[in-house]
This record gives sequence, structure tokens and C-alpha cells, in this order.
Amino acid sequence: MPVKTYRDALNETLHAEMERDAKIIILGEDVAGGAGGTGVEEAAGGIFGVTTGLYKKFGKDRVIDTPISESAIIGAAAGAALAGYRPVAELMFADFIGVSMDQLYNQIAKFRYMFGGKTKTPVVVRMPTGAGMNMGAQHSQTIYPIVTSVPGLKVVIPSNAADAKGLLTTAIRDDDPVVFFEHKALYPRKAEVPDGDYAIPFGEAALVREGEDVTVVALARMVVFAEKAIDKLAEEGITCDLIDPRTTSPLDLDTILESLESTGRLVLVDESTPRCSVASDIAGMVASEGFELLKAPIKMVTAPHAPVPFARGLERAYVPSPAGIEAAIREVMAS
Amino acid sequence: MPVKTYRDALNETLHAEMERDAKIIILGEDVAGGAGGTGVEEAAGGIFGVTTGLYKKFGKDRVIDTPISESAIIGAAAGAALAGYRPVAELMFADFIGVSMDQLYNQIAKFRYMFGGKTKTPVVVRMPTGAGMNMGAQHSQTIYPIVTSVPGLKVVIPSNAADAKGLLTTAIRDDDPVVFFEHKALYPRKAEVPDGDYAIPFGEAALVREGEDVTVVALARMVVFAEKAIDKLAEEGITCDLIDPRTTSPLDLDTILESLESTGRLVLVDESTPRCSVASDIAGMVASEGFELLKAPIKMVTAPHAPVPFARGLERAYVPSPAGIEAAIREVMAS
Amino acid sequence: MTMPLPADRLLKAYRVMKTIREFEERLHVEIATGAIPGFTHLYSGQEAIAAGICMHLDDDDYIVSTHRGHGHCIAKGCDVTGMMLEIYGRADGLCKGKGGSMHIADFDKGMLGANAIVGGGPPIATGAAIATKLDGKGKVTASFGGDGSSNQGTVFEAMNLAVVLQLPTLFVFEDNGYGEHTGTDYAVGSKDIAGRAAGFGMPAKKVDGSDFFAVLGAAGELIQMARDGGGPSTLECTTTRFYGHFEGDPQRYRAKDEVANFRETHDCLKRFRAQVVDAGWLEASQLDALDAEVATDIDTAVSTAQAAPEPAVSELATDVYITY
Amino acid sequence: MTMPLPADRLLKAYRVMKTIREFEERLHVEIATGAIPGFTHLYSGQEAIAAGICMHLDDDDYIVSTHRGHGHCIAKGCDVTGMMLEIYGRADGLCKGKGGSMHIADFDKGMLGANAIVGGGPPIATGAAIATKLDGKGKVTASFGGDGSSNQGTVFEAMNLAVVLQLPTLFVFEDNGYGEHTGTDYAVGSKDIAGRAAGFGMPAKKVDGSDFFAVLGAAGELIQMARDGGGPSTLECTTTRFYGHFEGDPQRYRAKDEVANFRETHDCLKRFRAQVVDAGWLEASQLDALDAEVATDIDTAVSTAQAAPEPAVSELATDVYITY
Ligand SMILES: Cc1ncc(C[n+]2csc(CCOP(=O)(O)OP(=O)(O)O)c2C)c(N)n1
Ligand SMILES: Cc1ncc(C[n+]2csc(CCOP(=O)(O)OP(=O)(O)O)c2C)c(N)n1
Ligand SMILES: [Mg+2]
Ligand SMILES: [Mg+2]
Repeated sequence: MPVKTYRDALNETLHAEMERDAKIIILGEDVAGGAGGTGVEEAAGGIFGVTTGLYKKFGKDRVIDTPISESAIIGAAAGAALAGYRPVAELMFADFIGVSMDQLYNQIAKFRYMFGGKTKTPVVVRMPTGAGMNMGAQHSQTIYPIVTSVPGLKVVIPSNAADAKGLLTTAIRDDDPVVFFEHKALYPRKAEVPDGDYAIPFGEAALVREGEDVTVVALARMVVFAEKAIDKLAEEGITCDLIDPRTTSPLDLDTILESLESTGRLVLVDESTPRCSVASDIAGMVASEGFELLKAPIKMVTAPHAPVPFARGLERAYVPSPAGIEAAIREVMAS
Repeated sequence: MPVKTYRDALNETLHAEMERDAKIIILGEDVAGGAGGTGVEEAAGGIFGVTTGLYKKFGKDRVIDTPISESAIIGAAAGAALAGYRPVAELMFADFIGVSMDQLYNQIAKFRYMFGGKTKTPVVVRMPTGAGMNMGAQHSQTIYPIVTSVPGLKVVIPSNAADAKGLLTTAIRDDDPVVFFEHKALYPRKAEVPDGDYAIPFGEAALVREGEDVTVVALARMVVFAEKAIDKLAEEGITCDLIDPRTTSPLDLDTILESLESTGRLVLVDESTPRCSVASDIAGMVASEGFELLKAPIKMVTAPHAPVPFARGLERAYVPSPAGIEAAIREVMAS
Repeated sequence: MTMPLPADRLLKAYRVMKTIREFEERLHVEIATGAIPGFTHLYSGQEAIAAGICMHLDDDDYIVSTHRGHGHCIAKGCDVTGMMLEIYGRADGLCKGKGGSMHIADFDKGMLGANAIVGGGPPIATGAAIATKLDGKGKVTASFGGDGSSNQGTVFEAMNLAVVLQLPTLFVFEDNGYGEHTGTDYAVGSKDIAGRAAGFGMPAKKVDGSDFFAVLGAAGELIQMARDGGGPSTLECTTTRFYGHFEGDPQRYRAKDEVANFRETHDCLKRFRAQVVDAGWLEASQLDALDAEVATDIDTAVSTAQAAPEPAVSELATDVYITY
Repeated sequence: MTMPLPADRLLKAYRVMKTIREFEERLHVEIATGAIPGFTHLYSGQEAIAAGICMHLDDDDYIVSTHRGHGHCIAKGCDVTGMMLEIYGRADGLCKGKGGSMHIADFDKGMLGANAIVGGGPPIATGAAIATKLDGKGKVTASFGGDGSSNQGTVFEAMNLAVVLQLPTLFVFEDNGYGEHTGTDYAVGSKDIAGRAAGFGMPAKKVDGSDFFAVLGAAGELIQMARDGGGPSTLECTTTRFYGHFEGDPQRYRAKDEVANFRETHDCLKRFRAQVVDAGWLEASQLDALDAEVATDIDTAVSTAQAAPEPAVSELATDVYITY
């Protein structure tokens, strides 16, 4: 299989889906490279390059640069979906849900229910997320717990290039609204990506590592860190199941419970802050639906209850680390 | 002690605190009764009457009617706080965080941390919340889990008139930003309210009922429903601790764990939707920090993963009920 | 003055306005009985605006509406019984009783939804307009909002985006003097909503919203401009609401006789009747006949709604997603 | 033309502008070495705007700033070494290394914070203005923003609120031609930001932002009006940025020679020097002397920052709350 970056996998998926379905449109800030400049056309494909080449291929009617008006961007996606299109909107950073939240959680998420099932809302909102680049408190957040809490939204958080392609394909073809998180630190990471049409169903976790002793659940960049910790412990004969839920809504709880049947020990790794997080969400469900399977306290490895700091050392300490995950696994083994 | 409604307790607290501290200002939509009309001055004190009489007593400089501009309202509160005032802003309905979220979660919540501890942000944002009045999907939400997840914010959810007074007093005097939820269905409910200066510290749960068999944790209106269920079961000799955390951030986990030491059984009642909720948040913490205390699976009683429906019967079925809480308690007793 | 519309269209317009009026006046009565859940915002007094604008729209044109949306729904062709069922929270309502008064939508009629968030609609309208512009069939989207909504940031963003993308959108502002309790002149810094359009680069007109023909004329030009690819525009209509902000509103912020006076001086139905009869465009008897028909329609709607069942509790968590 | 400012004030203005320029030019070099975390937005080219406005403000007046905030900080009196330490993420930075380039604040100087959210500042500015209005000491708040920010709904809400409450606020829009990669003329529907102010009921002026004296004059009138209780106003300053949107931006959206030309034709420092020297208000030698001093200040700031320690990891979760 060809090896590609997470960024390229997303980009080729957008190209392929837009080829396939003329109803798909893209909108966001600088997604067409920045309209109205004095330089070359399509100077860039969004600031992370994910929409590169779309404007040249599909033109300005389908690849729409917008003003800095996030409520209008998400609202326009909502309206275009009600009117029969399949918009893929980009928030330049996930942190900007703050200035567009109403359209996401009061409008898009609720249309189908409020209107008695009489419409579908095939909107995808893509948003780069996560810390690791010293972008500071307002450009580094992992706010997927907030979105996961909203009924009506589906939430996707791919951890590698292949899943990025497979899940974005599914997201675009899904008739429900999907919030699609892309971890900034993963954009340059490479992996083997299946060619051709490749769609991964939502609500099916990936079993990234198989083991006996502990069940580790991690999302996005934390999967990479968990792999490091787990592979290191494997040398000592401590083996873990590593489960990447891939979508937090719907969430594949069954795969986690199945794994717990053999391990009985659970470590949850979540880059987001601890309160009302996906980590505590899964922990809560397990404590209620998988209680008998547990041999030891559930261990959660998350960021602290604090904004994301700027300084390099502080940010490094803020984000859960392979070492922290390793320690957590040892701890649940010991208890 | 005098008996007062939840609404009156809040109103008298605003009066008392504004008397005490000239730096306190109120701002929001119709909080002064609606400026610029052809009728009487201060026609109302906000649509739920909580700010009644403030405009007449403290005047338009300190009780400020605003346009329908929630981002500006919360942002103005943020700026006034940075400039030495103690604003108490009102969102007419908690659902409207959607159009003001950035100022709440990216600005107010983060100032102190981002600015290296060089400022305080004494803002209170009051917001009526909750279902029960058939106000539909965009006027009935309990979004406190979203706010609880945000580091830098404190979150208060009183369940009775006395706590409403004691906690609002503390909120106004606190130098950190506080999101203060008022459950719409509780406004007319009466309780004994201490006279004079009465401040309840944050992070101290109330033990509303004492029992042996099960620990029940409930918030806001759910406390009322849980009391019903518990008192009914008491007739059968099934007794419960009923814990009202009163603030979800900070959260008094210790009181819950202490109770579990004797009961070993936990039922969490939360009007909000289940994913990444305060119920799952507490369940997760207990499964990690109180695991050994648990004799049975944790049971969560929440709204379904759906928007709030309009029709009377549907909304009634949507909100956790005393019967549902009773059933949950019986279930954890049986397991 | 020559006949602005053929007789059948004039009758249609009157029927729409009268239906809205009867619908709302009847709700005012029924709500007082406690039979209707939630809180309801009546459109009485503003009928000529919804009617005058929607006369130019067909089922493939779109509108987005507000919390005060009954008039827009009726003018866009929603079935009054389906609406009444929804407002009563019944299983056969237009939204199966899950939406209610503030969330009525009817996609077959191009009615993309009332909205309980002030300023929630206009961004959605720009999206519908992006869609119809891509479709290239000359369809337009009308975005209804109030004077109060003209202070919500989302609305300005939508207006600017519509200009940037030259979208076929009409931004309608119904200035009924109040946003909830707060006066327009207090909350709108410029005291002139239409004047805001220029700041976003779009033309605007301002008309007396109690004059159906004034609304019809202004809307006609602006909508035609949009159909012809001329881009978005703004239409401000001054008007008044004959009832409170919501049913039950004591309205102490309004002068005692304010509404009584407006009912005298600014009743769009009285005015329309006088205009068409005096001009000899229609016979009073034709209008009287319509009044009777409309009364029956509303009776039917109400009695149907009263008798209809609520949604089954099994519907509680359906239609949250298509697949999950 | 008579001397618009006494000589010492002219020297102060030059020093501010030169300090900003040197600070940013030096950052441009240091960032390329990888020594500085995160991404940084330089103010080079826009100096006359921050300087011309802040010359009218003292420590008790407030400003709110943007992601491109270094110039505003320096003009408002922030210590350049404290700023440099912050930008390097050092423990002794103005925000203890927790904020970074986009979150510099200095409350002793009335600098209420840079802001990484476009449109985040103006609502905060209205609050600061509410406070100073209540204080009644004639203090004002200047809200800085870019052309791109003029399309963010929060900004319009703030402008309207400022008019409704007649707040002492100056809304500054620095039109440097681009919002990130997107051209102002594309994103601003009306292609005229100052023109938007009228829609909210406030006066506006538009000046050449590379002409210090033009900015100084316009800002002076508007700020005095605010101090005198005349309410808010808008000042649009056309300008250009000499570097990319952020450091590392390849700027393919800009014509090759665009910046080179602007450095020739729109360099506010060259222009100021020519103006004051030709008019005989200052000697070139006085400015040369300042250039040398400023260069040393920046050297000191950079060397101090390079040598300084990062915050201790124990600071990770401090200052989230005062009490918790
Ligand atoms: C974002 C938001 N803020 C506040 C409200 C509460 N609210 C509902 S209607 C209304 C007044 C709207 O005024 P206007 O736009 O003039 O419409 P009208 O009610 O006069 O038809 C308000 C404040 C809301 N629903 N949404
Ligand atoms: C709400 C929000 N949207 C988008 C961004 C990303 N962003 C940062 S700066 C910028 C451009 C701002 O343009 P302008 O206001 O003209 O300021 P300039 O960068 O030109 O100084 C954008 C889009 C952001 N930080 N916040
Ligand atoms: Mg109104
Ligand atoms: Mg710019």
C-alpha cells in the first residue's frame, strides 16, 4: 500500500469525493488559498494545506473562501445542507467553535429532531485540533468532549492517515452532521493508506495492539503515544490491548468491554482536560455497564484542569506523554 | 426562618450585594425591564423577574439593558472585570451560550492563566436552564457539563432557595469567573432562607438525606425528584444518602466517596444528556478514585441522547422522573 | 393607480393575511385556556409583511423564519392544520410534535424552519442561497428577522457573506418597535436598520409594513434583482405586534393605548380592504366570503388539533440521527 | 504647518515606532533560528497606527489588542524585555511564559491583552469602557483590530453596544490589505470598513496609516470626543504588513514586489523622519541617536530572553483560579 501523510490522505479524499458527488462544496477561511490577493491564484489550500488543489479543480463555486465569520460559515453549511447540498466546512482551528457554536449545537445538531425527521443535515465540519505546537491557550484545545456531548452530532477523531481517509469518506457520505477533528501534530505523519474507495464505518473501534494484561483506550495523537508506551512494556512481557475508538459519537463501547473481559484493567488516555471528558465518559459507562469486568480502578491519563500553556516545557508537561501512559499502565497492573 | 421562593432569594441577594459593593453591575437583555418602551419604567426585572427592583434602586448606570448581542454582553462583563468592576451578566437562557461561547470559554475562563496570574476576573454569568416548560429544543437545555469541562470557570447549580442565596452571594464575592445556573422550574419553589449575610462555600456538597443503602447524587431540579423517590423508598426501609454537589466545578468528590464507604452503591441523577455529562464525570472519578468502595455497578439516570422535545408527554418522558430514580435505586440494591 | 395584481392574486393575498390573523387571534384565545404547551409568539399586526414578500416566492424559493414564525409559515404555504397540530404538540403536527411553535418547518414548501435563536436564521439563509445560486434556476431565499435580531452578530456576518458571494438573499427586518421588552430606538444604535445594509455593500429599502402594497412593491424589486443575479438586499418593514412578546406578557413596557391605537391606524387587513374596495379592484362581498372560509379553516385546524393524539413516548429518541 | 507635538513628544513617537520596528525585525531573524516557540505575527509596517493612537493614551486608558499585538504593547508602554521574555516562553515574561506572543497583557499599563481570537477584543473593550465611564474620570478604551476582524459578528455587536451605551471607545481597524491570505476587498462586502460605523450610529474617520501625523490627528479628535462624553467612534487606517501573516508564511497570495514597493512608498518611519527633519522640527542626528539607543534596548531584550529560564513545570496548573 502507498505510504502517505495524514494531510495528503485527507486531501486526496476531498478530491475523490468532490469528483464523485457534485453536491459537495467546501467553505472556510483561505480554503481556496485566499481570494482577492495580488499574488498567484490558490496560493495555499487552507493554512494546513488540506484543501490544496480543490479550488483549481472544482472552481470558486464549489470551493468558497469566506470572510472571518465563523457563525456564517457554519450557518451557511447548515442552510446549504437543508437545500440539498453536502457542505464540508472548515474551522481553521477547533478552538473557534466559540464563535460558531450556536449553528453547530442549536441548529445543525437539532434540525432533524426538531423538524420531526423531515430533513437530513449532511454537513461535515472539519477542525484542526490539539496541542504540541506552542500555539497557546486559544489555538491548541481538544474540545471534542463538548461536541461529543451534543445529541445529533457525530464526532470523528482519526489517529492515522488510513483512518483519516476512511473516516472522512464516511463522514462526507453520511447524511447526519459530522464534526471531524484533525490533530495538527498528525498532519505530517505517514502511514500506509489503501488506494481507491475506502470507507470506515462509524462506531467501530480499531484494535491497534493486542495483549493480555491491560486495556488501553486512546484517541488521535494519544494513540501514537500509547503505542510507544505499550511497545516498551511489551519488552518486559506486559502486553496491552490498545483500542482507538476513532469516533466518540457513536462510541464503540462493546469492543472496550470485550477487551476488559480478558484484561479487567483499563487505562484511558485523552489529550483533553479531565472534567466531563471522553475519558471520564468512557470510565463512567464502563463503571455502569462493565463493572463486573473490572479487577482494578480505572486509570485516566489526561491533560490537567488548566488552559494550554505556551512555553515549550510547560506544553510538553501538559500533554499526556508516553512515560505518563506507561506509568499508568504499571499502576493498574500493580493494583 | 422566612420562607421565600428561589426567585426571591436570588433577587434579594442581588439587592444586598449591590448595596454592599458599588463595583457590582448588572447587564443583560431586559434586566432593567426593557429600555426605550412607551410604558412604565422597569416594566419587569428580566423575563424571569430575578433582577426586579434593581434598576429603580441602582439606576441605569449599574443595571444595564443591552441589545440582543450575547457576545457583547459576556465580553462587556469580561472587560468590566479586567477594569476593576464585578459584573453580573445574565444570559436570558443558558441555551444562548451558543452565541457567546467564545467570550466565556476562550476569554473569561483563560485570562488569569494566559496572563500569568496578573489579573482576576470576577464575572458572574447567570443563566436560566432546564426543561419542564415545553419551551422546546433551544430553550430547555442543561448545558452545565459543557461549562464544567472548561478550566478556569467555576460552575454553580443551586437546587433550593437557601442555596440559591448562599451560592449567589459567594459567586458574586468570588474573584474567579462563575457560571451560575438557575433552573427555570425551581424559580417559584419555596424554602426557608437564612436572613442576613449568608454565603455557602464552593466545593462543599449538601447532604440532603441520610441513609444506609445507596448514595444518590443529584443536581438542581433532580434533587427535588430524588427526594421524592428516596422518601418513598424510606417507607419500605430502603434508605439513601442524597448528596447535592451544588457546584460541579469545584466538585466535592470527598463527600461522595465518604458516603460510598458506608453504602457502596451509587446512583447519579443528571437532567443533562448522558455523553460527557456530570453524571459520567462523577462516575468516572469514582471508578478511578473510589473503585474499592463500590459493591455494585454505578447507575446513571439522565435524559436520553436527544434534543429536548416539545410535546408535553415527550418532555415529561425526557426528563428523569422520581419513578425512574426509584427504579434505579432498586436496581443498584438488587445488584 | 392600476391594479398591482390580478384579482385572483389579490384574493390570494387577502386570504393569506386573513388566515394569519385568524390563526393568531384564535391562538390567543386557546392559549389562555392552557391547552397549548410552551410559549408562543403571535404575528398579529405584521401580516402584510409575510404576505407581501411571499407573494413573490414559490415552493422552490426558500425562507428562514424566527420565533414569531406562524405568519411566515402560512404565507409560504404551510398547512394550517399541520401547523396547529404542531403548536398543540400532536403526533401529526408538521414536525411530529417535537418542534413546537418555534420550530415549524416544511421543506416541501421551502420553509426551512422557524428558529428560537435570535439571529439563528440569517446564516442558514446564506447557505440556502449558495445552494440555489449553484442550482442556477434563479431561486431566492428570504431571511426574516426582527428589529432586535438586527443587533445579533450572526446577522451581520450573514449579510456580509451574502454580499461577498453575491447571493440571492433578501434580508427582511420587521421592526415592530420592540425586541422582547426593549425598544428598537434604544437597542439599534443607528435607530435605522435599513441603513446598516450599506455598510455591508447591499442596497436597502424601508417601507410601512402595514401597507401590503408597499411591501409587495419593494419586495418585488429586490427579489427580482436577486433572481437576476443582482445579489442580496435588505428590506426593513416598520410594523407593530398586536399582542405581547409572547402570550402572557403583561406588556407594562407599552403605553396603555399603544396597541389599541395601532389596531385603528395600522391594521394591514383593514387597510388592504379599503384599498382594494375603494379602487374597485375587488368587491367587499368577495372578501366577506373569504373571511367565512378562513374562519372555517381555522375552526377545523383547532378542532382537529384538540382531538389529535400526542406523539407516542416511543418517539422520544427517534430522528436524532438517520443512522447511529 | 506648525509643530503638531513638542519636540520631546516627537522624539517619544519616533522612539516608539522605531522600537516596534526593531523589535519585529529582530524577531523575524530570531524566529528563523527556531529559538522561539509557536507562531508569531509581526507588526512591521503598521507602527504609525499604534504609535499615533497611543500617544493620546496614558496608563489609565485601556487598549485591547490582537494576535498582531506587539506594536500595540510597545506603544502602550510595555517593557520590551518583559515582552521578549514572554515571546520566548520564559518564566519572567510579562505573562510568566504561559501566554506567548498572542496573549501579552500588562495591566499596569492599561494593556488588557492581545487576543488570538479574531474579534475577541472589541466586546472586551466595551466592558472596559463601561468601567471607565462609571469611574467618570474621562478615560477611554481603544480597541485594535484588523480588516479581517471587521467581518466578525462579535465586532459589530460591540460597536452597536458602544453606541447604545455611549461608551468612550475608539474602534480602530488597521486595514493591511489582508486577513490571513484573503484580500480586504474580497472579504469586506462594502470594501469600506469606516463606512460600517454609520450603520451603528457612530462617526468614523479614515486615514493613511503610514502617516503618523494623519493618525495622530484623527485619533486625537476622536479620543477627545470620547473623553468629553461624545461616545464611540471608528478609525480606519490603511496600511500594510512588511512580513507574512505569520512568520513562515510563503505569501504566494502577494505579488512579488508588493512588499518591496510598500517599503519604499509606505514606510512610516522613513516618512516621519523626512517630515520632521524637512520641517525642521527635529535634527536627523537626534533620530540617529535614538536609533542607536533602540538597537541596544532590543539587543538587551533578546540576549536577556535567550539566557532566561523557562517556567518551572510546577507552574503548569497554577493561576487557573485564585481559589479552587
Ligand atoms: C440569541 C437569543 N437571544 C435572546 C433570545 C430571547 N428572545 C427571544 S425573542 C427576543 C426578541 C426578539 O426581538 P425581535 O428580533 O425584534 O423580534 P420580535 O420578537 O419583535 O418579533 C428575545 C430577546 C433568543 N431567543 N435568542
Ligand atoms: C475567530 C477566529 N477566526 C480565525 C482566526 C485565524 N486567524 C488569525 S489572524 C487571522 C486574520 C486576521 O486578519 P486581520 O483582522 O486583517 O488582522 P491581520 O492579521 O491582518 O493583522 C485569521 C483568519 C482566529 N484567530 N480567530
Ligand atoms: Mg421586534
Ligand atoms: Mg489584515
